[in-house]
Amino acid sequence: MPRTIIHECAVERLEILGPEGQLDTELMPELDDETVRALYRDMVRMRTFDDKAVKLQRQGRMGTWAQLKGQEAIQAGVALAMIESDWLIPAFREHGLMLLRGVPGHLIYAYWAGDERGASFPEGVRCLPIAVPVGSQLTHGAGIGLSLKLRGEHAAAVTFGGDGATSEGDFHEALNFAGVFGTKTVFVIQNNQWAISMPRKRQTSSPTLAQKADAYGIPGLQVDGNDVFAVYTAAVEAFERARSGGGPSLIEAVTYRLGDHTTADDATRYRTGEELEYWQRRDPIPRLRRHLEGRGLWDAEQDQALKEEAVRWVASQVDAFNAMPMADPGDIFRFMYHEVPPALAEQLEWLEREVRA
Amino acid sequence: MPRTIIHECAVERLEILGPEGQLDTELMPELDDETVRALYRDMVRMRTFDDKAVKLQRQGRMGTWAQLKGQEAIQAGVALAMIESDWLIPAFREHGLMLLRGVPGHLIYAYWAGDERGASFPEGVRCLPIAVPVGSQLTHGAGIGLSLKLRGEHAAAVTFGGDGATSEGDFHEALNFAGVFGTKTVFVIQNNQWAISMPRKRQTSSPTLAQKADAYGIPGLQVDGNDVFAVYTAAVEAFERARSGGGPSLIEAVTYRLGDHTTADDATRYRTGEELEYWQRRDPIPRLRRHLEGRGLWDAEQDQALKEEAVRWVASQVDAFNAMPMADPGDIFRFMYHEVPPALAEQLEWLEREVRA
Amino acid sequence: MNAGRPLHTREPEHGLHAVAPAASPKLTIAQAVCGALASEMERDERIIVLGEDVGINGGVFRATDGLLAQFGPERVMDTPLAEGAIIGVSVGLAVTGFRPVAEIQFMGFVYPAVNQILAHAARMRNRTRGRLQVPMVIRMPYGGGIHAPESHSESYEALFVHSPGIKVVVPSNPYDAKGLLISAIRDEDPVMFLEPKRIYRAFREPVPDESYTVPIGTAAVPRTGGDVTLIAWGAMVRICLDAAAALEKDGVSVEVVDLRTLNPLDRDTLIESVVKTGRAVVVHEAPRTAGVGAEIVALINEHALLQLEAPVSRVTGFDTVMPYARLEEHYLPNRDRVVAAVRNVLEF
Amino acid sequence: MNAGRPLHTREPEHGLHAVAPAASPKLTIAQAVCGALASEMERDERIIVLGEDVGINGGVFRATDGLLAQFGPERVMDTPLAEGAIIGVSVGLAVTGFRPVAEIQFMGFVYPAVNQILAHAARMRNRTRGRLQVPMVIRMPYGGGIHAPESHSESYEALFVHSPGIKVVVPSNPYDAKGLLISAIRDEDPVMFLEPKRIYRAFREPVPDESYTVPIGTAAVPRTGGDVTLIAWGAMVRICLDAAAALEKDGVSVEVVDLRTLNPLDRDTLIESVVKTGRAVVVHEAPRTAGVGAEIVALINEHALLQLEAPVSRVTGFDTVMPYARLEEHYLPNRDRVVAAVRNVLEF
Ligand SMILES: Cc1ncc(C[n+]2csc(CCOP(=O)(O)OP(=O)(O)O)c2C)c(N)n1
Ligand SMILES: Cc1ncc(C[n+]2csc(CCOP(=O)(O)OP(=O)(O)O)c2C)c(N)n1
Ligand SMILES: [Mg+2]
Ligand SMILES: [Mg+2]
Repeated sequence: MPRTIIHECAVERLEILGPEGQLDTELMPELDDETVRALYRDMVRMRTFDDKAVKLQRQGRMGTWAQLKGQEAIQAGVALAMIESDWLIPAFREHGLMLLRGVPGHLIYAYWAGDERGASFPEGVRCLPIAVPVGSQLTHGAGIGLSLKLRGEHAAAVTFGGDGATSEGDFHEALNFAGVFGTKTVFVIQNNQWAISMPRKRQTSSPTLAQKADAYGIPGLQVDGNDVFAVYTAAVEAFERARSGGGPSLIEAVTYRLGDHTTADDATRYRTGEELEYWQRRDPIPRLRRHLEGRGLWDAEQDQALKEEAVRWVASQVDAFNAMPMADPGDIFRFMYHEVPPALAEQLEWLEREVRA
Repeated sequence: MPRTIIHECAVERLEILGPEGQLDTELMPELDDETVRALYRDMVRMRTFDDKAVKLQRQGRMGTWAQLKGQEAIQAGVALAMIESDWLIPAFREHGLMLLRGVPGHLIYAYWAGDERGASFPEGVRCLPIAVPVGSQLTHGAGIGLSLKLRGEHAAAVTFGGDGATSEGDFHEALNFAGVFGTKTVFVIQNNQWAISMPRKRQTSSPTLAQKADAYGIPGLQVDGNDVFAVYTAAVEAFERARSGGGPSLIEAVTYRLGDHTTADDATRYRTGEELEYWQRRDPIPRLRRHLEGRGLWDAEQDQALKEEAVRWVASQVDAFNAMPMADPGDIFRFMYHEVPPALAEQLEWLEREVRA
Repeated sequence: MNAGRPLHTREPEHGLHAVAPAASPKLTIAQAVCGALASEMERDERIIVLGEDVGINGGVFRATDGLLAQFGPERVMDTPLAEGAIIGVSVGLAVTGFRPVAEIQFMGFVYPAVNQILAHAARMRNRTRGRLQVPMVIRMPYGGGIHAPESHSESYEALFVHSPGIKVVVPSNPYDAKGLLISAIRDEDPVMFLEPKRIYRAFREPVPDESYTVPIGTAAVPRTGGDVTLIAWGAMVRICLDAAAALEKDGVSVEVVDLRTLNPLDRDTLIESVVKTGRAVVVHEAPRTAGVGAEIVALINEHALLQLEAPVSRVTGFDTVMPYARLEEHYLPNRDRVVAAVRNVLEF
Repeated sequence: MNAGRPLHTREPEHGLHAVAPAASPKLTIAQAVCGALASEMERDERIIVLGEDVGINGGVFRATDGLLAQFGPERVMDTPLAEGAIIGVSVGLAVTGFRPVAEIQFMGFVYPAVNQILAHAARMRNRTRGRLQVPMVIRMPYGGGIHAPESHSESYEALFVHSPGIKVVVPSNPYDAKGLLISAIRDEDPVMFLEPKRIYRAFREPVPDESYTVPIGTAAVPRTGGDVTLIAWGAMVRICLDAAAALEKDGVSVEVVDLRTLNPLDRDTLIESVVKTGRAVVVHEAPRTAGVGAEIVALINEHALLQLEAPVSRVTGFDTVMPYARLEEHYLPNRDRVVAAVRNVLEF
């Protein structure tokens, strides 16, 4: 009857491909060569797409851009673990994953250029628009996971948040709800060490973010987020658990935001060059390339060709973005409700009269 | 580099005085006989005060009452661990603790009878009014704990919530904030098994509530909340940690709401008589009396005298409550701002004219 | 302006009595709400009821009584105590084809859900340019008058009326409660459905067993008259009808407009009545400043200024916190205040 | 009605220029805010600045730049990303004697804090019948016009103006920004201080180095005129002044009332002006329905109906979600719309 231990938890970290190219062959998932090359290609495309967006912004073609640079391995690894029926509920830095899930690149550009049509995805793309209010999307992930469970669909909902998002009440409510209802949800935290100027260690006192899962009685795992094999392995585990009715889980993917918070930010105000260099050496893209090269699956020529192809592909997205006609100002009104109510129709008329004049 | 354990946690449960009167003498805190008798007296007074409130409600003298019955050991134990400079930030079922911290009983009755003056506590009573929006008080506890830290006061803030309150985002934000700033806060969850009709096990999937502390990197402990010695011991530990700058902690006190949720509720709609009986056998008051009797510190005659004294004391609170003159309707306006702004003064005038007429 | 007087507007024989078959069972608003939920759930299995204590307990006002037994735990879900999650999860359900009917236990506890309601539920259709929609109902008891504890008597409708993308519906009687709730459930947009708790069980009216709808966006005129228009919603409609009856004795002919929907507002019915009477009093429980009453005054100013014989008068809650039980009667608009306001308007 | 024209009302020589000594440094609104914080923090060590990115980063608009270096991490606190906690913790600090100045990074992110602001900060004094008070300031950038991303351009002032217990202050120029913020900090009640981000750095004006206050609850009249009154706050004041200048060329004499405080409203200044001109146009960015503009119309209806020559006109945002950058210009009131509204009012 004294002090007795009534609960214990242990949080694991998963690493497969180390920063210097070391590989844990036992944990290495079974992936054929083409798939590994495809992962690399996906990551290079993301980087190229991201870099181009920053340039567009500097040219005044885009309002603001939230750079994903450095976080490609998480997005490529999760995408590979997903099946068609899965849902994606992004935060606002998952452009890479959105692309892989079928969101056209020019729409992503359009959204960030300040055009609502950028969040009108093609039919069949199971992806919510990005969520700007930090953390607010996580309960949608719980809700869609519940929806899939109620329908008995073999599918899961994956929802993303940053290290900063873990501080919002929504994070808590979402994971708790998911735990109680055993929803088919995978929560992925892209812990990129910073929430604008707030370092991870001042965001919360817990040594890991993964351990927060235990508060909801669900599994939590930390992975090296710059190790695409570790991310993929963790994601497969979590997705299969969810799809098969085993309930939700939390993945903390440890990574680093190599760019500024957004194009409106200047990260040199709050973080050191040394820290940045430390993480640049851990960049997921060269890491995977070294691995491919080591296995004889890749060479400089292929790399050059891939990069050129990526540039061409991004250029096609930019073209499509540039080719979008200006939105009709009347669109401000047309999608507020299923049918435009009379008073709103009157306001639309005012605007149309003004636009005509 | 494989799957490595990077974090472990273990949650303890503390019990000292068992339901059948068994005592863990090693863990038993050093308390002189008079103090143990005082604990018992406090608990009996609380019960009497609570029972009377239910009667007043049935007589139409009070709007609604949230019964504390069954949760007396937590409130007496925490009160004993507190010093004058500590702050109490209650939820809405801590009437007993509020009494012990100097809130006059007749004011508590007045509040629940629908009179705002009931939350205007005497000068020097370091207690916030109760918080009706579930969980919302917890960030105030973090804030006052921060305040005490910034001033270097040798004091702590204790804030309460129910098992239901742990589901609100506020719980999360408060504990996280407290963890990051190392505030002088003690969080006590009175886990009374129910949030109105929602059983504890459907409120969250974690096997304990205490383990939620680990999500914030702060200590969490479960105690038998019907064991006043365990509560006291845990509280002393947490308060001393907080006052000495060691940071916040979470105590889950496992208890049972022996009454209805409030006088507006009918618990037989959602819970069984067996469950109630199980917990009635664990009632903290007879448990402590058996202990006192076992130690020869108490007998039937003393018990009778105490109960009579408690009834008299409660009657005095009722008298004081009854003696309160009706509040001036103008009070609706007078405390909205430091100074009544002109438009509000005009509205006050309208009301005064009407009341006079 | 939009179409003329709506078809459905009931012209009741006496006061509030609905055009329900006389043989219909007489129900309270709470029962009518419950009946609407049951009949719609039977009809459409995409409907899910969720919230705190809505299942085994049947809701703290019993407005979901029996639904769990009838439809089971996959369609009637007792949730953890987290309003933000209740709405956020409902958004997730709704965008994937369910039709959630979420309950917030009291309007005083809607604040934690405001982010999900206004930043998400109300915006999803617009954000996706129509690709996704959020057909959901958010039910909640609101308003004062039952001597409830602190935070249990608030009227926050203005917050939602001001925020684009969410409809706001407030029934004033059992017949409308059922018909409006069914409309709300069938609506493709999020609808906030406010249940005036003061009259939850205050009276009964015949309510047909079968399904029927009362359209959203159309006011009712439960009493016609020529001297002055009283404009109200929810529990205040009965106060206005009482006042009208009292005034009639003095020969004042009062028209009462029951708005029933606060967004979108039925401007036509409103303006038509004021144009006819030339005088108006708006009555609501919420605080005066920037309440929905102000919008009504602004609309009348814009569309009927020249017909006004006197300033439109507002009888409202004060610009104070809603008082607790003992003083709430001093705060809430009552018959005498409405009568006095009418007299002032007539004597202007 | 309350006292007459307030003493402090500045009658500027030209347009917006403040009565600051000519030698005063010329500052932007963002710099004036920062200066007010620094000078008050120096004066009163109970003041604590807290929020997301307010410390090392100096705020995303640099409105708290340098404060961390000057006052240290116990007075300038970078907080976790949790708006509810920022305000809830501030309530705890304030009731125990501190004077927190909390920042919400953008008004679009205030919703998660609404429960703490309205259910607690705004009510603590009333709930305790004056025993406890919450002297705190909640600063936040608001409004559109800088081509910001989604959710970064909202104007939610009506929610707070309608909710009793919290003052709402909106400066329109650097001089007022400093003086009003100092008043807000010294106020014994919670004050929401809205910073129009569109003009954060749009222009500079002389702002005295030393401390001074501009009283809360008093409007300014930056331009006097006889034909029509324009009523606005924040960034819309400059739009109105531009419109007034344009109209002057056509011989229309326009008075501009800069409300500066939305709760409590300076009804006297407002009504006095409308009584004089007989015509009024209210201008705001927020959606039209049940916006603060409706309250202004209602007040004019109540206090100056007989002096009105035309309905009061509202030039506002539409009843839609705030559009993103590319369409926001179609949404926001601009000079031409104000001019057109004035012409309509004049021709009524
Ligand atoms: C509710 C809310 N508060 C504040 C912001 C402003 N903001 C945008 S992103 C951000 C930091 C997010 O950090 P994190 O969650 O770690 O994601 P990251 O940016 O690192 O991907 C902040 C404070 C917001 N968008 N929403
Ligand atoms: C934000 C909010 N939501 C809902 C309610 C209604 N309500 C009052 S108490 C309660 C249950 C609280 O359960 P718990 O936290 O376990 O405390 P207990 O009543 O058991 O002491 C609910 C749902 C409320 N007061 N506040
Ligand atoms: Mg981050
Ligand atoms: Mg409980």
